[in-house]
Parts: sequence; structure tokens; C-alpha cells
Amino acid sequence: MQKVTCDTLAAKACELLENGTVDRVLGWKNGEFVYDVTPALFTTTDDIKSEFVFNDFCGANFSKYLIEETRKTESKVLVFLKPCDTYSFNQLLTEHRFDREKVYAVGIPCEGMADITKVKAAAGDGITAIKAEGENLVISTLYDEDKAVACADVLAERCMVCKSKKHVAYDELLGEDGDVIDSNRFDEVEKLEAMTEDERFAFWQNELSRCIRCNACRDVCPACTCEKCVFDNPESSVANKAISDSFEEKMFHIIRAFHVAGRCTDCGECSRVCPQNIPLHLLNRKFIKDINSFYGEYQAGAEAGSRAPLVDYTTEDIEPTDAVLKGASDNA
Amino acid sequence: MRKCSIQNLDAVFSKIAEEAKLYIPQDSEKGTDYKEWTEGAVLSNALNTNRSPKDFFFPQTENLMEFKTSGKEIEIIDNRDEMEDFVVFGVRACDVKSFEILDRVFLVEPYDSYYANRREHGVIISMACTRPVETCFCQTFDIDAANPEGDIVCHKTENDIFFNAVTEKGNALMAKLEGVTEDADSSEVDAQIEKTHEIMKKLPLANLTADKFGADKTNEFFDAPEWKELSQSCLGCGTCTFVCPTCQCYDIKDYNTGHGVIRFRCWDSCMYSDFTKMAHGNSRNSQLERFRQRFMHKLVYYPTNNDGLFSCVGCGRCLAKCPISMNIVKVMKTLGGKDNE
Amino acid sequence: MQINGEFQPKIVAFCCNWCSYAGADLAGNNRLAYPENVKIIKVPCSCRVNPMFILRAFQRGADGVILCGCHPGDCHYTSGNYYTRRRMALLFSMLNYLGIEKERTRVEWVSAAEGAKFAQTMNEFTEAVAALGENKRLEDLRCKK
Amino acid sequence: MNNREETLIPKIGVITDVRIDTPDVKTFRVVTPDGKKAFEHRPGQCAMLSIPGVGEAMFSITSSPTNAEFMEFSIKKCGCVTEWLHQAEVGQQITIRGPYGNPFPVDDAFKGQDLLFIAGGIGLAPLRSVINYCRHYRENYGKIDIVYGSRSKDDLVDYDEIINEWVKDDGIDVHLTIDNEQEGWDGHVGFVPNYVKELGFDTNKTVIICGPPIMIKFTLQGLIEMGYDKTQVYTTMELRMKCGIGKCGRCNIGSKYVCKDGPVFRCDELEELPDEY
Repeated sequence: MQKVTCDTLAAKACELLENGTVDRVLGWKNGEFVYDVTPALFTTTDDIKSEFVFNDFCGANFSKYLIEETRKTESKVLVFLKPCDTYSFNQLLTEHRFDREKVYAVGIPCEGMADITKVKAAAGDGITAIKAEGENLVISTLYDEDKAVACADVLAERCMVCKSKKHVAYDELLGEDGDVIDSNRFDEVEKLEAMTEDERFAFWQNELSRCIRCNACRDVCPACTCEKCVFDNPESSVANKAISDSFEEKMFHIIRAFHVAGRCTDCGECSRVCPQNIPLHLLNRKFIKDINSFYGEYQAGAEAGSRAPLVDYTTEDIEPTDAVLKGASDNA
Repeated sequence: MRKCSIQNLDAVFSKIAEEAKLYIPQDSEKGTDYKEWTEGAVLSNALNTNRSPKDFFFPQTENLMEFKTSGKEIEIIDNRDEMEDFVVFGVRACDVKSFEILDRVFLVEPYDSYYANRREHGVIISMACTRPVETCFCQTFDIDAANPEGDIVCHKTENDIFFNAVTEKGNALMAKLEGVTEDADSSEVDAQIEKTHEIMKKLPLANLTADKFGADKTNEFFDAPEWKELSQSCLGCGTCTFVCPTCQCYDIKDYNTGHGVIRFRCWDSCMYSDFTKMAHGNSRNSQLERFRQRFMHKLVYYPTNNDGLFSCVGCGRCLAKCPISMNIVKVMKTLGGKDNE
Repeated sequence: MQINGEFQPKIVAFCCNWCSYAGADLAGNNRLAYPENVKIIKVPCSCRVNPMFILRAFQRGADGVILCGCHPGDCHYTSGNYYTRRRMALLFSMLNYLGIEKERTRVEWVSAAEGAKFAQTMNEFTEAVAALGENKRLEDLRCKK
Repeated sequence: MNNREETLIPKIGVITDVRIDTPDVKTFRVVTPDGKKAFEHRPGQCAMLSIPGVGEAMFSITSSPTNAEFMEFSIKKCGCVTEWLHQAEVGQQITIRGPYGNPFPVDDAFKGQDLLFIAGGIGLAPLRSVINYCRHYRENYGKIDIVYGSRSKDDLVDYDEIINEWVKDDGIDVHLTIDNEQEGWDGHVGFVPNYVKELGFDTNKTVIICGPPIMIKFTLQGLIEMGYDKTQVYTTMELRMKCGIGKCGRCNIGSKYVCKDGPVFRCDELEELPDEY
């Protein structure tokens, strides 16, 4: 259950539209079944009143939309940012991907978003309604009695290991700011590191072989902002539309994660959107964990203007051979 | 009509597997997918598999031919491998219908022999739905989830599975299953169909109609102002196209292996920015145009070329998988007007 | 690759133009033997090596990939190899995370004066890769003959 | 059924002649390895040419179907396949499949008509096969006018054939123009659309246009002003294609596939299609 209500956000959006601070609002639009919320651009208060929504299924990170949005006009756009979204926001600012002056950012607290797959698993097929009641979601289905499921039990993976309830960028904050959390988000990575090479290979083979190369992970990623991706560029010699050999799937995912290494804020959008449920965040988090362990703690997006580890160095950096050992045996 | 008890289903599977490769939907932590049947494999009850069964006839990638080159000379090698018999068990009504939609593309002159061969070698055993979910809207396209098409049609009741062979291929396979099935009457199945029909009436999308769309409606919808709003948050990824059982666009690409060139075909997506890109321009430059193309194709262009048949079967995969939850239902409701609510 | 029933690994060595390639030259001039399995690709700087080059080498049949550059502090372009060091540390750690044997990848700093070190490095690396056998985990089956 | 007949599998073609037409256009003569034509075609149809490892692309067949010995393709250098072809020497093998698309209605709608061909730049390539077809069956057609323009004299494709054959034919008037004044050029100077208006043709002709989209647009406007009806005007289209047989899904304009329902369209048919080309 979110502490900040849909009405509060909608009122704020209407207020800012009406007083001319912004002329459009990036927000969530209600769908068919409560959980299929779509990112949308609102330009009138009427639309906001009838279609704006904020609930436990508003996971989409709007930061990336700002790139295109701020190119359209000279006026300001209102964007609602959950704590984790603010890290992406900062990272994009660091990379000069949008004009800060054209954005009015409203930070909103987040209690964690629900994962619809988990909801379906807990409540059964044919969901017809989901209502937030206290700490529970009450779910109505076509086939069973209404069921109350604790929000905590259906949290998205990324929210279970939330790294921060603190907003690192905003013009205005709704509700109270939280703190950076000492999360255990590297546990899964450590589990893999503790496995043997063979086991790790088998694990990733199983995961990555399901990839259908829909590019959703890349297209949703707020760190993937190249105007033309190497994988779309026929001149790059790696452009490939489909997985035509098991090598290709590894190539794509290694390079995708590498290209955002040091810039990935661990927002978890890649795993959220994967239609094949591949835990892509485990690749990104490995890079984050290694960067922390090799070069000192670094959180992309925590500070606008900070220098990403891969465009930086010290003369005393760890040697690659030692790094591989450290990366694998740190916790073994 | 024949039947076997659910406990004895393995005997049926094992018998089929003697004849040909058998694929059945199987559950895993990551959802349901068709996998080859092996001893002990458990049939999933899920409605949708992650990937649609179009893979069986139109795989995501397939090698079309190979070239060997030496000097100025080229040799073409046809080393296709789509001649193996196989059986797909448990295909839902929507997905069965998708084969007809693909047939109308690949099996019209000049027909696609890769697809045709696979189609010829594959037997489809369908499975009636009994528990449709909120994302199902096959009824919109006059598909009966409770009574699918297929070579053999199956109905699963509490204790038994009923088999009804309807095509020549189906009958031939059914004949081989005589020893593991017994004669049955259809009363239990009929009752179940009726029950499912009752449930279908209660589905949230039960009243969705496609009546506003169809053949020759291009000019009505092409310039609709709604496309802008509908497409504005589209990421331009290929999820909807790749999980869709009826999307059939493809790309033909060459791959240099170092000792030859493989020419392969792979799925492509009209949502991709380079789909229509040529050396000197692109006929669909914006995501709006690409988004419009996909839905116009399903709802207008395809029906125009195919006697009004829509190129959507209402399986609901795109509803479940789209990263931004934009999908054909929202498009139909937005463009189709208020009376489609 | 099997020669006379014995596995002969294919090794790709990316060598920077200024130090390591000269080191390889020196090894040759001094008649220091290193395995003929090693195929050298000259690059302007170790930092020119895109992670994709490494993966491509494996795809095209390499059993091991080694990257050689100037010693840290000696880069012809001042700092190229410092970036290389970070990139390869992360890439190789990632490859190992995916289950690719860690002995298949290596970075070594070889100066123009270190002909002997070049030969020794190549001998050791080839031996280590030979012990692992064929690269099966990053191979592209289409490229196999 | 184990059918191995497959339209996507091409035939081998051999380049037996390469003619340099302009600085960026070459004309390639192609036959099968045993010296025959790869297949028969109708005027205006296309073929898929490819070089393994480089790619496949659709080209209009520039030679006339009446040529029993070989096919010709006039190809402008603009992408990776064409660049590769421009480096090819005589004897090089390529692959070829086709014919694809619908032809110009040379044996029905065009029959007995006065024809006006209007082309710009490489746009002459697809029309050349029609022009030569009509020259071959001269008695079936009325007067033929050809308006052809290019950037400069050097950019006129098939200049030799135009000067040595076409202008010498009875009942054919060739009107050449170039965009800018040039030494050694005493012909007309100016853009094609204006030249067509200056020439002021009778409005009883059937018009066949091909060229850059902007040229087609203004020429068509001019023709309408002159009193032409869109049903009298034919053109040929080009969009990205992969299969050539209406299945890969990218060359459609509305419900029409350029590779299958086109590339030849009558302008009134084209107008009914959504504006997406």
C-alpha cells in the first residue's frame, strides 16, 4: 500500500498545470485491470482527473522519457519520481541527456511496487480486481473467493532489496524523504559467485537461452540512451535481430550490461520488463558489486556530475587477473 | 470420441512419442513453455505458454541456405532440416487459430516451402480451455475457447482426457492410440463446454468487439488523432511482436561463418526503427508510424487481404507482456469509441 | 584444433603497437620460441580493445584470449592502459561469473624490452588453455567446420 | 510432401558485362552460368540480386523482355549491396531470383496509346525496359515522347543508347534536360517538371513517370494543371524489401505490398493508399 495517494498526486499535477509551472505531466494512466498501468503524458486537468492513477503497479521509471520530452518544447514537463527513479534522473543529468531547466521533478515516496506475477501466483487465475487495504492487497478473481495477500509477500524483487528510500533529486517532495538502506541486494550475486564455474555456466545457459531478443531490456533501460545502439547498427558487425546461435545471446547480454556498467543505477527495469523472466539485474548487479569491491563504493546517480568508474582510474588499480579471483572468491 | 484417464495420460504420450517428437506445455519457475516430452514430464494446466507455438512452424531463426564462395564463384547449398514429423499437444483454441492466419500468409502463392513442410509434418492436438482468465478475448474474434480446432481436439475433465480426431492426420494418429484409449460418449464434454461458455460471458473483455475494424477501413483509422496518444510511451521494443502468435514479419540476413555464408531468416518486428530503413530513407520514421502499422495490420490491412479475418486471436500475451502495458485491447477501445467499453 | 591427436588451442593475443608488439618482435629477434598457436592482432593501444573484440575472438574459434599492453604508467597515450585495466578487470570477472573458465582470459603488461617475458607469457598461457581443452562455452556453432 | 522448390532460394547469375553509365551508375549484364537468361519477365518487373555475406536487394530489370539473351540492371551506388556490385568485375557470380511485382500494362492499357515517359536521374532504369519493349512492338503504340532529365550531362543514364538509337527512331521524340548549364551541352537546361510544362503535351497521352519522389510530386501537379487525369499516369515505387513475395511485411503501403501488388501503380490507385511512402 502506497503512503502517498493517487488523489494527492493528481491534485499536485492539476495545481502545477493550472498555475502554469508545467504544461504537461508524465504520469501513470489506468488500464483495464488495475495492474496494467501505462506511462502517459497528460496535458489537461480533465484527463488527470479521469485517467491518472497511482497504485502498487506503477513501477515504470519515467526518467528516460525525459530525453525525448525535453526536446519537444521550451516549456516544462512535470515528472513524478520514486526514490529509485531519482538515481536514473541524476545519472541522465550527469550524462547531459536532458535539460534540467525543462523539468519539474516531484519526488514521491514509495513503499515498493508489487509484482503481478507474484500476485497471480498467490491469488490464482483470472484477476478481476485488486484493492489496497492497509498492509494487504485484496484480490478478487473469477474462480476463487477474494483473497488478502500481504503487500510484503508480492513485492517486486527490486523492491524487496530496495537500496534507497531517499530522493537524490527533486524540485519538490511529496511526503517525507527516506534514507539510503543497507540492503542485501548482492545476496543473489554472491550465491552465484559461490557456485562452481560449471554450475554458473549451467545457470546462465538456462536463463539466457530463453532470450527472444525483443530488446525490451535495452529499450526500457534509462542508462541505454545511445541514439543508435551498436546492436541496431549494421556497420557494427554485431547487429543481430535474433538469437541465431547460443553465442549471440551471451554476447548481447554481456555487452548490454557492460555498456551500462558504472552507469547502471540498479533500477531493475530490465528484469521487470523481460517477457521471458530472465533475471537480467543479476548481470548489472555483478558489475556494481565488482566496482564497489575493486574501486570503492560507488552508486551511479547518487550524485549528479560524479565520474563513473569506467571513465576513471587510479595508478594503483587492481590487476585483471587478481580481479577475477577477487570477483569469484570474495564470498566463497 | 475416445478417452483416457488422466493417470494414464503418460501411456498416451509415450505412444505418441514412439511415432514422432512430442512437445507438451510444461511448467517451470519461469512460466510455461512447450518442451519435448520425456518420461515423467508433467502437462501444464496454464493457458498461455510464454512463447506461442508459432515457433513450431515459423521458428525464430532458421537457416534457409548456405553459400560457399571461391574466387568469383558461388555455390548454393540447400541444407534444410524441416522434414521431421512432430506432434504438439495442448495447443489452446486461440493459438490453433493463429495457424490459419499464418497459413494465409505463407501458404499462398508463391508458398513458403519451409513453413509448408513443417506444417505438413506437424500434428496439432488442441486442448479446450476451462478456466479462461481476464486477459482472454478470443471471443472477440469468434474463437471458441471451449471447443478448439486442431487435428485432434482434447477436453480435460476432472478425471479424464477426451480425444476427438477431426482431420485425416488426426485420425491417423488416433488410430495408433487405440490401445491406450477407450470409446467415450460426449455428454461429459458437452456439459463442460457449456460451463466454460458461461464463464466466458463473465470475462472482463467479454463485450469487446472488433466490429468497427475490418476490411477496407484504412482511411477511417489511418489518420486518427488517437495514434499519437496511444503510441507516445511505446518503447519500440519487439516484445508484442515476438510473443504474438500471428505476427509473421521476418528479416533475411547473411552470416559469414568464416568458411561460408549462412543465409537465415529470423523474426523481425515492425516496431523496430530499422524495419523499413533503406539506404536513402525510411518510410516509417516515427514510433507513431511503426505503432500504427502493427495495429492497422492486425485490424485493417490483414482483414482487407483475407476476407475480413482479423490477424489477432485474443490470446492476451501482449496484454501480459508489454513493458508499458499498451496493447491491442486499449487500441481497439480507444479507436473503436465509447460503445466498446 | 586437433593435430596428431593432440589438442592445440587457438590463442588470440591483442598486442599494443608501442610495447607488446615490439616485445613480440624482440622475442622473435632473440629466437625465443613461443607457440605458433598464438595469433597476434596489433592494436594502437591496449585500450583500443573493445570488449566485443574479445567475445568475437571466442566466437570465431579462439580457445583463449590474451591482451598485452604497455606497463601501467608507460602508455604511449599516457593513460590508455589504465582504462584497459579497469575494463578488462570487470569484463573478465563477468565472463567468469557466467561460467567461462578464468584461465581463458588474461591481461599482461609487456614492454618493448621484454622479449623474454612475452615468450614466457605466451608459453604459460597456451599451456594453461591447452589444459582446459576446447572453448565450449563461448563458441558459435555456426563457425565450427 | 517434402517440397524443396523455394522461391527464396536464388539462382546463380554471372556478370558478363559492366558498363559505366555515370559517375555513380553502372549497368550490369547478367546471365546464368550456362549463358542463358535467368528467367523471363515483363516490363517494369524486378529481381532480387544478392552477394552472399553482403545482402540482398531488389532492383528493377532495365533490359527489355524482348531481349532474349540477357538481363540488364542499371544500379546506382547508394548502399552496401550496390557499393559491392560497383566493385565487381566481369565474371563475378551473384545470385538472382524473381521476377517480382506487377508489370506495366503494356499489352492492355498502353496499347494503341500515345505514350509520354518522364524520368529523372536513375528513374530511367525501370522505364528503359518499357521503352525498349514499346520500340520493339512499335506498331502497337502511338507517338512516344520521352522527357528525361538529370543533374548534368554526365548523370544521364544510357546516354549512348538514347543518342544512338532512341532519337533515331521514327515517331519517338526525346527531350533531354539537365539541371544546370554545362559546357558542351546545347540542349535544354532546367528541372523536369518545368520542362514538361514548357513542352505542353496534348492531354490524350498515357504517362509513365519515375524519378525522385519530389520530381514525381511536382511533375504530377504540372500534369494535372495541364488537364491530365490521374488515371492516365503510372509510376513505379520503391520501398525496403526482404522477401519480394509479400510475406516479410515491410514494403506495404496500407494493405498493398509494393513487391507484390506493385511496384507499378496508377496514380489514382496510389492516391487511395495512406500517405506513408
